[in-house]
Amino acid sequence: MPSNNIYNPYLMRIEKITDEAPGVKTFRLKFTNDAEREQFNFKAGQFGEYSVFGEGESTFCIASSPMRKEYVECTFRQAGRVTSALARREEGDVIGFRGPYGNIFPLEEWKGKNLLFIAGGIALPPMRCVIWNALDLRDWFKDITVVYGARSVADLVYKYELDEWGKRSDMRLTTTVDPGGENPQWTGKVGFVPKVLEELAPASSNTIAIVCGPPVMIKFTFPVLEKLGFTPETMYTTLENRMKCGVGKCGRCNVGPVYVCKDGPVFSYGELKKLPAEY
Amino acid sequence: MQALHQKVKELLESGKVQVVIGYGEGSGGKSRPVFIRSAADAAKLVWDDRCHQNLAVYINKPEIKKMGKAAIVAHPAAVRTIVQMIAEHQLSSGAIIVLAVENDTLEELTDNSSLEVYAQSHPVLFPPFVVKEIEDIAALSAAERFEFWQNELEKCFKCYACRAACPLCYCERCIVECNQPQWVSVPSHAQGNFEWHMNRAMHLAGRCVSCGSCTIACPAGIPIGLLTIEASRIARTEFGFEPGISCDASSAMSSFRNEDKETFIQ
Amino acid sequence: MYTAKHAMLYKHKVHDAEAYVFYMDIRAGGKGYDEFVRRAIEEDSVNYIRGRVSRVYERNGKLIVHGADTLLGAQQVEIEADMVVLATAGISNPGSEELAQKLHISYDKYRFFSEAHPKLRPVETNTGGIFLAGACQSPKDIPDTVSQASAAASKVLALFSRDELTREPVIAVVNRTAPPLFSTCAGCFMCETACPYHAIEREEIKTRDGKVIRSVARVNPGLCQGCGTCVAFCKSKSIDLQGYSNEQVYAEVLELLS
Amino acid sequence: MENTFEPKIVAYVCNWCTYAGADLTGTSRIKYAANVRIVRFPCTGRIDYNLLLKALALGADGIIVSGCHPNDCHYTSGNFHARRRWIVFKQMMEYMGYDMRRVKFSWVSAAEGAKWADIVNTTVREIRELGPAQRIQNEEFRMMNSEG
Amino acid sequence: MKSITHDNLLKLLAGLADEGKIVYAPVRKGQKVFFAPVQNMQPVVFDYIQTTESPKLVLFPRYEPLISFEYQGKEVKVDDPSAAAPAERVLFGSRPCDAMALKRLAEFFDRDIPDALIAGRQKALTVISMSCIKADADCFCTSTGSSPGDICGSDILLTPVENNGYAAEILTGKGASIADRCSSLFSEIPEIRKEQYLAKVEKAFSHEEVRKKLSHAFDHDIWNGASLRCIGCGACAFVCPMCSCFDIQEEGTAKKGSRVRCWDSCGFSLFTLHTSGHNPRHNQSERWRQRVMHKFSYQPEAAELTGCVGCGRCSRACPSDMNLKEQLQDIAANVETV
Repeated sequence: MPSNNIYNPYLMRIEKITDEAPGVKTFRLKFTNDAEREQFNFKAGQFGEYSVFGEGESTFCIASSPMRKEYVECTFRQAGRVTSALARREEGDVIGFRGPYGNIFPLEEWKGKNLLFIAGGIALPPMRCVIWNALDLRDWFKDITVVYGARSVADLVYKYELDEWGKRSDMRLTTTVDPGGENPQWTGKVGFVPKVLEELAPASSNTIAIVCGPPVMIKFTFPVLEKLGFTPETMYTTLENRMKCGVGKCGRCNVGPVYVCKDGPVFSYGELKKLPAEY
Repeated sequence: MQALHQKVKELLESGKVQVVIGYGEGSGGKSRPVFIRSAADAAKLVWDDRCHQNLAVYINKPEIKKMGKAAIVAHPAAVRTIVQMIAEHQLSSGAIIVLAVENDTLEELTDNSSLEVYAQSHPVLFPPFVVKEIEDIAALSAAERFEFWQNELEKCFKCYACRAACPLCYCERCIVECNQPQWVSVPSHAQGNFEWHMNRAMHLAGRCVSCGSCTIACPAGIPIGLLTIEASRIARTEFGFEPGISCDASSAMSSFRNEDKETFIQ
Repeated sequence: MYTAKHAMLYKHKVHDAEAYVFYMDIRAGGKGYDEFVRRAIEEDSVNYIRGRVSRVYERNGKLIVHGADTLLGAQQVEIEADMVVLATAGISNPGSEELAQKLHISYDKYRFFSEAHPKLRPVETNTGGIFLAGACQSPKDIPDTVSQASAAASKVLALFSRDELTREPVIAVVNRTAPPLFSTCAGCFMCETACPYHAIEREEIKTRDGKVIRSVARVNPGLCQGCGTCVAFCKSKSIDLQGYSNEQVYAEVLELLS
Repeated sequence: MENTFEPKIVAYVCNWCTYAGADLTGTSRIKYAANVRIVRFPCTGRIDYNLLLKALALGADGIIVSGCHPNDCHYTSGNFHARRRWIVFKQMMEYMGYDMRRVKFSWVSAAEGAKWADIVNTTVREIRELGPAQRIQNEEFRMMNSEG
Repeated sequence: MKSITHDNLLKLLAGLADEGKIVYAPVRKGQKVFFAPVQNMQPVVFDYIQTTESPKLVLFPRYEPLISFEYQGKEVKVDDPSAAAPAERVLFGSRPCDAMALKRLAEFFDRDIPDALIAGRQKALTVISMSCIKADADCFCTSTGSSPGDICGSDILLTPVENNGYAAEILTGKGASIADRCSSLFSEIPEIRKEQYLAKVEKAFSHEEVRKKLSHAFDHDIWNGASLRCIGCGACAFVCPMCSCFDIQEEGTAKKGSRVRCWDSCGFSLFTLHTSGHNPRHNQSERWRQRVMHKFSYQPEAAELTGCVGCGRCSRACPSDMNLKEQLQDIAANVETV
């Protein structure tokens, strides 16, 4: 942080705004202070507190790869006061950023394994960071598979990257939309993510599954994965509890003995099972 | 009290109600709300002059609604609250059996008209110290009143016990939780506290039945009840409106009369 | 006008009788109306006397009307009449006030219903879907009533002939939030009584199997005229007025004072 | 000593009567004090008392709230509802010791351009005499946070 | 051992205030006793069992700016209030349980990612506590690791003894520096057994036992019963000397303002509400359980930090008589050990 005050944010300039889907935007942020940028580091899975001065702070993950150090990207859906205020910002505006916070996806531990990413809707951004990170470290891993679903074709985020990923030979991408959300040009699958996953039936041996999505999707996806032979320790997700401070103080994200912001947000299903179901 | 125990026993045994909201023996000589679910526990109910809390606050608590039909031990102010809740569509008529208690009398009220009759014939009486407080404040000059309330409200740390204790503060999302825009400043500084208490008073104008639960609930000992009592007094003297005596939907603030006094308007 | 008609009819029935009309001003606006009055005076010999009646009393079984003829230099006039008819003003129906309140339409101090605009919207009320025709709006004769009724009917038909209703965009909206709350509306329905247009309806929020979760307010966009009374009234700030939303107005005040 | 205090006054007015009236003041070339910042609402019924509180908190020295005369409301009864709200609000503010001479309520119709000018001028004059508003100062809060 | 007379104690405090230190002392406001900064010692009261509001506000105020900002065109200028050295404060009249709470509170804010604002204030704070010679039925300090004469967290601990005087234990360097500077106000007395003067607080339960039992009591019925009468106000959390939950809010105009930390409570229904409408702790029983579990199970598990010192304020403040001590006794008695 710019000072030892943990609530004092970095000032970041919005370099680029991309409209992803209705109400969903991606900001590319650049540090206004070069020295801060130089020493800034983060790892896949971590998040930040983004703030509009005068409106408040909001929590989202860092969506860009930690290997691309020149900027930080975040993707958010306009919903509450802060995200609405963020959505009104223009390129060149300055916003606040605190972070990186939280734990990380243990990519080092996953060396030599297959990776299976399953994401739903606006939950692709937290996944995008680790997908790009894995692609940047491509030789660490064997097969990389991404299953991504959204309510409708319009709701798919990172459409340009989905095209790029779809064309890559070193990974497999399956996209799906909920029944009724397809359009005539749609070439992907139609159906809810757990069902599509069941049809795909990816092999579970030596594979890590990373699931991210709305609670209802997660609820139905873990059993499917278990049926496919995944063990709780090989399934990961990130929790998205309500947060304010991001540093394990304010108490909002407290679930059992952990603070999601500080001890999470990345948990294996095995770890989650030990926690009270208050997330 | 015996009559109360007997009545509650009957109600639970006959299956007419599944839960009775009443007062029981609390810690340190206090009374506390209890929820009696079996006839055998009826004797746990108490009724004496320690029983001030307005139990109507529990009627719509989801956990208690889940238990089934309820009866409630209600002092006159609570009866008025229940009438007002019916008028404000927070309670459908006949949804609850009201065991109206005052001194040694017990009446079972089940329909709107009996509730109205009871409410109209049982005024809410202020304890002498409240009457004195009201008089004392009325005697102050504007500057002294400003000083008085600034001093009182400075104690407020915005725990919102006043809101939680009030059965007529039933909004699922209170105005203080509304942040687009932030009508009430969140920090408990002078401005934030002033805004909060002003809003509470305005919202309860012509609705507050003066049960005093908010004052009792306030951990800081602020006589906050005076604000809503005053707001209701204004509604009474200006609009002739008395809350809690009619189950029909009408309210002081959502109605008007052509002849409302407007001497202050140029 | 109706006095001229009464006098004329009387003269037609009782040919040898005399009819006197005391008047100050003759209100006979409209096509052929003045001619009608002239006909009563000139062809049917109704005696029009410009002046006020000072006294009516009985004498020998006759009613003596004592008045003045101001056109003849305030000459005293005394008429022995068999019958005296008082031509009073047309007033509104005694129940009109109650009806107006029930319909939430505006009315004037004489309890005649007010049109939305005297020139541009003469048959509509301020409340959407309620139209005026005839003497409820003001004393009227038959041609005026018929033409106003026709106008009102055509307004109604115009309304029905379209599949969609065009409204001003400034209307109130009750918020809808994510489940399980669905709306922050507490369902007190105080806005219902406050709304001058009856635009607040009750909407039941149901689960998929039809169980009612809660009842909340809904603004009928066809009826709402956008006054915003409900907005200021709503305790939980669950209603907002599009175009004058809480956030917009607050931002305006913030900007003005910063 | 010369009085150099220029009060900031916010006027909340309804669109149909007072706003039109204020317009008329202008087209009739009647001059009035420039201290007023007008915020237009569809109807006085829309004016939330919280906006009055916020204006005072944000630094207004005075407030004018104005709309159609009774029975003249474009929306039938918005001003009647507003009037009830003002009655309670005014008395509550006075109960809490606030100097309500700073908050003026008035009815100004679309034809009363001169009345509008008069109300603005009187208000400005009176508030100039009263001086800057007694703001509920958070700094004056004598507890913990008084030290900054 | 040192001792100080009542008059000299007042002189000591007045002297500290004159030095420019901000002296917090218990004063009566209406029927209740609050900690407030005092200039002269005349309003300071001594005859209370426990203040209404806890002294946590000297470390963790009701609200405080975290940063302040001002827009300058497209740029934003941010000011950091932690850059200024915090004022020197003296807290007088805290009970031993309060002193322990302040110490634990500071530890909580200091762990993992230290909170400089709180740490700064902690550094500049001297705590002069007063042992309890009276206790009431709501006190249960002895069950949570404190006691009426516990020295933990205090810099100086005073114990009222005979003749309107106080035995003074100088416990830390900060305490010693005051005692040394004002040595004329103190006198030397032989060691005394202070226990004889202290209030007796029966041990109601063992927090270790409660902790063990709570570790598997998440789904226990006990929560549903106890929380029925909880109305979900924040009184308990706001008077608690150890409740540390807070909210971050924005204050100010469109162009300039500050980001403010304010107290919050896990008992509020909107505390954990997600924007999506999902609320992990939807019912009041879940929120009451969270409060108890957090203090007696989660925090002790995670950081060896019991979140309660047994001051009993929550039980006194509760409008519907939720009695924490009773609840814990209930847990100790009725939750089975696995």
